[in-house]
Amino acid sequence: METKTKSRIIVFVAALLVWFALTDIKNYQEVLIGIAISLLVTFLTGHFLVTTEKTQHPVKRTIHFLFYILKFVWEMIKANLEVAYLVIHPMLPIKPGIVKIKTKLNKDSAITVLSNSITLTPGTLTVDVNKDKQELYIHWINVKTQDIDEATEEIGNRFEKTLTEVFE
Amino acid sequence: MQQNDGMTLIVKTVTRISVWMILLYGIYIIFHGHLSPGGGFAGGVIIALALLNVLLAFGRKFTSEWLNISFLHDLESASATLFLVIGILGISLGGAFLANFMNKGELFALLSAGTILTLNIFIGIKVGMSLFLVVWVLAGSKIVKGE
Amino acid sequence: MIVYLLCFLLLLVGLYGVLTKRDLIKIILSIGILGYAVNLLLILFAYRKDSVYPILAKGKEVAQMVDPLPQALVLTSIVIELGTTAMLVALAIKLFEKYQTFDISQIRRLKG
Amino acid sequence: MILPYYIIIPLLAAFLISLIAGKKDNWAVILSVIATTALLVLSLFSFISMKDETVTYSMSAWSLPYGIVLVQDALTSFILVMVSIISFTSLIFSIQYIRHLSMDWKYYSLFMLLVTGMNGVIITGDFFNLYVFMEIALFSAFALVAYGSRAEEFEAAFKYAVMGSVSSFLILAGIAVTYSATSTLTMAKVAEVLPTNDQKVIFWIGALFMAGFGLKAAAMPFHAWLPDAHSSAPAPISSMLSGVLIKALGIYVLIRIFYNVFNAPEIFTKIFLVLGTISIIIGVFLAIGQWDMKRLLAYHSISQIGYILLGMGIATPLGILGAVFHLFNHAIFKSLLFYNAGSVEMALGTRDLRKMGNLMKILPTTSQTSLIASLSISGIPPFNGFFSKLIIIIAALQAGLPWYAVFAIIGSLLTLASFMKVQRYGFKGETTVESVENKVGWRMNTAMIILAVLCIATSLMVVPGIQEVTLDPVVKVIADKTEYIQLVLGGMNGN
Repeated sequence: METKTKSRIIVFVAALLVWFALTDIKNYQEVLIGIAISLLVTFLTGHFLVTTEKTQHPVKRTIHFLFYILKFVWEMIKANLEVAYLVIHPMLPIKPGIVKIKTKLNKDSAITVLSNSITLTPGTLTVDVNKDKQELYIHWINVKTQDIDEATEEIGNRFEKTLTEVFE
Repeated sequence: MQQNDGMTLIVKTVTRISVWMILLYGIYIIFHGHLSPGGGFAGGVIIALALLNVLLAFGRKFTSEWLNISFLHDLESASATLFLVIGILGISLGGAFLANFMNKGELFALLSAGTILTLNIFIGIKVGMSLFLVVWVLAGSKIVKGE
Repeated sequence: MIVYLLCFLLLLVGLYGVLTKRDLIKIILSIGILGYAVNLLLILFAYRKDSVYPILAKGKEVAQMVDPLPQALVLTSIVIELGTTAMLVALAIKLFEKYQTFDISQIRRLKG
Repeated sequence: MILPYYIIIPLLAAFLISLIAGKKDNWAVILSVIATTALLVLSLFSFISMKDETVTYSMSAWSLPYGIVLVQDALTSFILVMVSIISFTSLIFSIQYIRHLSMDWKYYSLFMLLVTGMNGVIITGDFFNLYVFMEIALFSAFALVAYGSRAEEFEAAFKYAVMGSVSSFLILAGIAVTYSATSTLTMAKVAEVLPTNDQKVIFWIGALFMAGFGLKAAAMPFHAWLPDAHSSAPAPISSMLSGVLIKALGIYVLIRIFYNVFNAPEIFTKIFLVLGTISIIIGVFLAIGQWDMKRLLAYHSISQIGYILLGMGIATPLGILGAVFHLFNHAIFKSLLFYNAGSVEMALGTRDLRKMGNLMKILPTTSQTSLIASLSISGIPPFNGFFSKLIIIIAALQAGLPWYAVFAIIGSLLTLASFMKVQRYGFKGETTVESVENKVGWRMNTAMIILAVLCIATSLMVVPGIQEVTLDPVVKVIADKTEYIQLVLGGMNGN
């Protein structure tokens, strides 16, 4: 199946589901108009959603994604404690700066989730992305190393392996 | 989707994922204007925001390939004209300008309240298109040095 | 009573900004504040003690409602304010193009 | 029922122009000429046929406590005729004048929106509806002032937009206070309920409306935006702004609110008197030193608005007659003068009086009509300006306000002096201008000749037989202050 067609089908179904969640499903008028509006939305924006083919099976990807969420929550707790320690420390031992890290991901959605995860974890913040060179620029509240590989190990690799399973 | 047109990859991806939802929500607000809070203006603004999201994330070139800008302009004028046409139909069918001459239907049904739904749709299109075009024009004006 | 006074104060803040600021963008923002103050005034006049929002929903009993008319008026006036702001911003962009500045004391080709 | 068509026709024209004329420019001209002609015919017809009837119309067939009501009485018809005449001639004048600026159809669309806004303000009987139509008129005015896209025009438009928005918000605040005091927005209902309220409320509302509409009418302490905006706009738009916009949005609404709704409390008529006199004197003093022709005319607008306010402030039937008559006359001759300035600017490329001269040979129609208009504005006997000023001065004397009459005469003399300057330097000066850049075509000349003929013809309106059918019903509406409530509410119950 062509990517665009697949994307449109996904958007159509999702739009219908959202419409039914918003409205009263028992009314036939709502259902008919919902289908018409979902078709319109699909026609206008349907081809945006999916742009690349995934290799993994959907079920396997979903399981990996749930696992990823757990891992993300764990990393989040760790990072929170770390930053809290920095904040309450009387000397305020911070060393802010921007570092560059490498990533092996090359799908748009994977990079987006990675960088958003990095941003959401306290202490690190994605400033910019260079997809062609597979690099991320991270603002780090406490720069431990300026070496690219070590920084990648410290920041990116926590998430990257699972994300590969989910999105690649 | 070039890297250097529009904003970064993150914004682009999130826009790709979310734009259909914003658009759908805008249309939902327009269609339920006579039943719940919202209506033509609010829904039109949300639709304009969906389009503007794409404009901001992907840049002018991509957007002008996606949407036919002159068609949007025609749509805007046409919906304004149709609004007036319904108003004038009110004179001949309902006895006064903008009179509600259509069947009022049943309370809380989607197709009810006569002309209000139609007017809401036209207002929504008009507002959405005008707001998008305003930003389109303002963002497109190049600042030229001096006179 | 105090709310009305605060609302009036907000109106005066807007008026002060319009009259004294020298930057085009700040003047536009002050006009926005002025508009919010007036809209707030309208909404305050609509308020009735111990009443609910004026929306009829399925299966809800008609209780005492706040006055819905000023709310409709505010919606219209917000639309108008949007138009005003867009107009002013467009003019400010054009003025910047012509004069290369947002400072109103340097935009003085018209005299007298 | 023709009332809603005053709004529908120009609005439909504006939208159709933007829909169709984006591709074909000629359609814009054709559509807008059709629309303004229709409005002219409609307003003249209703003015002649209605006399002193009052007609009301419920929008959307909602009856009065809930709906919006349109009201047409003699005053409304009178102002509508004025707006229609000026917009018709301005449009005829624009067809050639606007060609040398860009983007034809947008101009016509905005022009029709301007007419929509003014007609709406005039015809509505509802406070908030008035505010909405006022904003429509103002938006298109802002855009049209900036239409020539030169630096000065943007500057003037920005100033105008800021002042316009501030005054609009003051008016909206006034409307909010009115609503909270009376729980209604229909003018007639407000007039009915308001006297039962605390008198302080009337002063609050009056002060807010006085500041807001005073800014729109450019009475003296609020005049700062007018000279810039009116002199920077394209000439036909200057004539629309000076001729009718400040009257429809300023003076007309002031009359309606302070006479028909508030029943003319004495303190406000006193304010009218003082503001009017200050405007007459200071406006004319500022005008006399100007060398830019359109700027000079713009300052004269302030001065002439002062005469109208003075007439309103006297508040006797004779004073109101003078004010209403001067309102009409000023629209005619000030528009004509702006057309003259526009055609001179188009032909010579300058508005500086010192660089003009010898125009009698180059632009015969322009200079002859400008002579008529100048004599008219300075109050020389056979022309209309003389009669209206005379009535105002006599009314001031009769009402026992001799000093105000003296100021009015001084203002009139200074007006004469400043227009002698215009004629002396501008049209008969020694500077011999030989070449003309653009030819003034027949359409522009027609517009000027129509108004020049009207300058003489309207002075017939004071002839006793004609006065009874034209001006007297209008004065009756204003002078019988509370009659308005009966007529509007009674008319509604009759329907």
